Amino acid sequence: MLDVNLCGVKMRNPTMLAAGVLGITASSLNRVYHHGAGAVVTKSFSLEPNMGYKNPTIVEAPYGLINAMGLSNPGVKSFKKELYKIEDRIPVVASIYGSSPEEFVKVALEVQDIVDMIELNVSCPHAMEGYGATIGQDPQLTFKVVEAVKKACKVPVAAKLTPNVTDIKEIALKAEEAGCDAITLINSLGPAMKIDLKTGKPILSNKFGGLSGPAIKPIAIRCVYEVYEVVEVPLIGVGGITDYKDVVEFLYAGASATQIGSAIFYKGLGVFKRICDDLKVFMKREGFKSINEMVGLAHE
Amino acid sequence: MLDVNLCGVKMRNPTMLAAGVLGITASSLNRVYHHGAGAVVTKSFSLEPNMGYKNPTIVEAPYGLINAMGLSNPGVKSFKKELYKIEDRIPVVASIYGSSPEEFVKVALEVQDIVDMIELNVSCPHAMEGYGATIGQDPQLTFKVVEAVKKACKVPVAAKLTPNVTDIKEIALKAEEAGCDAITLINSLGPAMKIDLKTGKPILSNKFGGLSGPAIKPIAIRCVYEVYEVVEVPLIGVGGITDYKDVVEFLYAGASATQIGSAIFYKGLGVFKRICDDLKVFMKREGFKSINEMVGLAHE
Amino acid sequence: MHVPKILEIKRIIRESSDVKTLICPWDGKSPVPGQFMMIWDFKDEKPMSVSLIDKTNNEIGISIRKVGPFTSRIHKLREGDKLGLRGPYGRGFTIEGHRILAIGGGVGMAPIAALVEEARARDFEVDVIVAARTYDELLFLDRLEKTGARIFTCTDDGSCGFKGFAIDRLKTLKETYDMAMVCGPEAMMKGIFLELEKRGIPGQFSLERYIKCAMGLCGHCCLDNTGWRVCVEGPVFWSHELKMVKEFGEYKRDATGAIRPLG
Amino acid sequence: MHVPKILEIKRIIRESSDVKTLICPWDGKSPVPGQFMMIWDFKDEKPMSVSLIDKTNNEIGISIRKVGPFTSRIHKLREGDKLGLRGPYGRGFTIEGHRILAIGGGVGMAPIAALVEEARARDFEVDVIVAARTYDELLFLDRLEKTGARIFTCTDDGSCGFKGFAIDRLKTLKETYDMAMVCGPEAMMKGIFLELEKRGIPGQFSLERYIKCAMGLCGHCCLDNTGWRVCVEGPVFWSHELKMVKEFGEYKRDATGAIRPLG
Repeated sequence: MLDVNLCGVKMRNPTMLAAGVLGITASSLNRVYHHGAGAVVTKSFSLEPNMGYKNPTIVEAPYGLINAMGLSNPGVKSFKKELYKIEDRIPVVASIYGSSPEEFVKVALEVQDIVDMIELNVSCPHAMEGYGATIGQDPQLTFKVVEAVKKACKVPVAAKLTPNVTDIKEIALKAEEAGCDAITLINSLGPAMKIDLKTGKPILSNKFGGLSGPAIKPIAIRCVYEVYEVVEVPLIGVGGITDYKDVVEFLYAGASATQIGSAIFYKGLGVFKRICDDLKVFMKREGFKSINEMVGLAHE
Repeated sequence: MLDVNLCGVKMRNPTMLAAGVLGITASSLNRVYHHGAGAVVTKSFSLEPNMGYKNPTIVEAPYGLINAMGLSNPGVKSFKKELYKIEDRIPVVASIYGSSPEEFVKVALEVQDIVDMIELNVSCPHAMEGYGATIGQDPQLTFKVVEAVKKACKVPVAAKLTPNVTDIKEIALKAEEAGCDAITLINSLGPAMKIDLKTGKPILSNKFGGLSGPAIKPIAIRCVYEVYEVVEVPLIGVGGITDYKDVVEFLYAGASATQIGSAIFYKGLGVFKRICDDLKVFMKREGFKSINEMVGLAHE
Repeated sequence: MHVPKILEIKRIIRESSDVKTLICPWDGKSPVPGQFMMIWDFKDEKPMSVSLIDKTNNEIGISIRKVGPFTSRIHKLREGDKLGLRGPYGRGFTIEGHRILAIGGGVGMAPIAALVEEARARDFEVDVIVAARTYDELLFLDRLEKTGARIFTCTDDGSCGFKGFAIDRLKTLKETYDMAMVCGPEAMMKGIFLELEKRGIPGQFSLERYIKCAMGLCGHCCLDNTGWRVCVEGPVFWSHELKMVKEFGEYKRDATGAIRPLG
Repeated sequence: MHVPKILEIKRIIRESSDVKTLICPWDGKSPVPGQFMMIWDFKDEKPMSVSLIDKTNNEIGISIRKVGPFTSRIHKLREGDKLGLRGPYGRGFTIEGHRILAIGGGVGMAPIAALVEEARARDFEVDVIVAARTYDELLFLDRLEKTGARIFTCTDDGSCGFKGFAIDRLKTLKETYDMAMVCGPEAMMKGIFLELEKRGIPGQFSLERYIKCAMGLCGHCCLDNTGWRVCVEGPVFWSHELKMVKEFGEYKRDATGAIRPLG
């Protein structure tokens, strides 16, 4: 009843672990799957190792979290070893990043045989200049990255977009035109900032970070709704999901699957199973037989 | 101790009533002043009367409100009568909107003699096509509107900007280049959306609305901080303020004054006086003698 | 959370040729008589006062007169159809004093019916003037009779009870009251306000204004000259407050915020 | 809210040539021995375990050994200087069993000191092995003596008490214990873990890993093969859990997430 087929990737339910959360080791990804996630997305990794930013890298905000981890990862060579240790039955999405189409392609080629899908992080709002949102805020750069990876790879490719643009539809259309198989909406919002009152200092070492959690859900829902009206490819909804109602809202807005991150902080790892259990009850009560029936219902 | 001189407009404290809230009648504006606001901003008005959108025009979100009032106002001719009824001693900022530089100028000329400042609404995220954020998301249009009003008017002019752009610094710089005397940051975030689960319908009649309230404060703080580093004109900070700590955070980020809207829902009209009382205690404790000393402290 | 709750209409009562009461389940905060709910029919959303508060069965009733496109759509709904409700909003009636006079004109009887039931349940002595244009339009007489309140009907055409307006009926009542509670057309309420002032009886009056947010923010329902918000400080105002409300009985504002004299 | 609280350092205690304890006021949630705090010096933020929990005076103490740039900066701070603290985080020690053996090596004595004080205050019978390289580096002996716990010091160079490692001292103790609680270098803990297993004594061990968020999200501190987060499921793990932690005593991960064998 809850199963989803996303670009040929079969998931037992529509709740995926979002990129950047508990995704740096195979053990952790296996564990999240065993807590109920339908699929897991790795932490974004790149060609070379990256230490990320100094702490503080996270601070809480009203109904949200502001983080600037800084894309820390051991580099693709090292990360491949982790990927091999993920259990076979788990649908794995590799989140990758780089500063040029070539870099993206190199990383993608390294791992495409051992993952089910690739998600392009062209949207991290606290990335170094030239990475993350710097790409995804530019339709042409987005196009080039997606096109290059699509040409080079045989696995499905999702583009994860940033909401921090004047018109997300424009970027989504470019990503689709470049051939992406799915679009993930949205990366964290902002950037956002928290200043300490006693010292007058921005708390995060990077000053700015991405806002996630329930605070951003109304923005994420709008992005999914808006993009659903202009593209054909399936959408993966993410941003502020903490319960089954949020998942339903994303499905209605037009998402074919969803991702969950910050809710692990708010609700614990049981959040995946809880959402799926509640979702089943909801679907029975409302007479839905499959997730698919619910996708895009908010559109006339 | 709390007094502020904003482009020559003298305010008894740095808490202004934000545009769009309790600003449609003189009685209401007078009342808000008597509840402690340092200055009041009117509801945005235009050349012709506007009914606004059908209800629902507001819905609550986690730690925020999503609204799409639709810029309802009785038109400048009728609104002038209200402006005359505002008590003399109250610093009044007229928020105005239009779809062209000429329209902005016409409205501004009608009222400039009876207000202390004009705030240009080029940022409403739920305005009709051609109005509000449609202007403020385009640096050139923003420039033209600000320039036209500045050339025509003798009162100080603030441009209120939308955070819903790829780079708010770019827009702020254009507004400054066009001669604005101050910049108000930020209008509501998004647009945002809430879908009802029982019916699958977007709740707001306009589907999309602007997100305000504590949820957006981390974004507003970042916008003020970022823009403070590139412009010279004073900034007015707005977005999610509900207590004195929020005001201090905005001042540290670089705002010379602040505006308060949604907090009237969360805390009641007493919020202005409460913030000012607490702010005074904070300033004494931390050794500040004037608001001005606190402005921009978060910058190295 | 101020989000409409989607509910199924449990029962519909036809009260008169143009007034229906919709009964909905309600497990939210229980309204006080005089408070209002925002009713969303998925096309528009309007404030409606609560005419029935059944705490035993967790039900509330909303009585709606067919006057325009919104209310016509509501009148077409059937039992089992869905509606969105949020609220309750505003300040309702404060039931105080030993002898209470309640006055309702037309569909203004809606909050008055809820009020009389609550006041009688709490054993207040209540007289009610039920006013309407004609006999068929007198509302809630059955429910009122059950409460044991003393009922004075009056109709413009004399088809039931006293012939004339509520104000005329009031003038013939020589009893003294500690408190009057009134809802009806504003012109009627203004007259009653003046008469009550003359007789030194404090009154509470339920006002109607154009309401968008109902959350005290948009400012559309603010009253001159006090700036009070009908959706927060009202909709029920006391006589001593109304003395400061210059627009009472004079004008209200339309959807744009422009002033419209009362018709 | 998980936001650093900015506090003034009330007192600084020099515990040894390279360890200082900073005492700060703390009116937040009281830590359990074994839990840690995130310490922000306005340049960087690191996890540090709590060495003193004074619920009477609302104070906590953090003991820090000078080992790198961050801890060197901390060592330069003076009383009255500010620090940012958030926490407490993680799962601490569970004080259970009749006779408890506590073992601390080097600055690993920090949580052990807090633990012994709490266990003795609750009248548990406690033996402590205090281990260090040399006499000067034996920590918290005064505090421990005040608790009435039985103290076994041991130093690598024999300058105080038993000459040798904590594991050697443990082997000479023939007493039986219901529970052991251990904190120190991981190689030391691994040896003690094996010895305790042999003797059938359940143990609790405080692990240290690279921690960024401390809120269970970033995943940097996850252990192989269980995926447990040191910041949430740890830092204290029980013997039966550690049997499943393949990396215990073998390797940890650096700031990039890459595997580094234990030195």
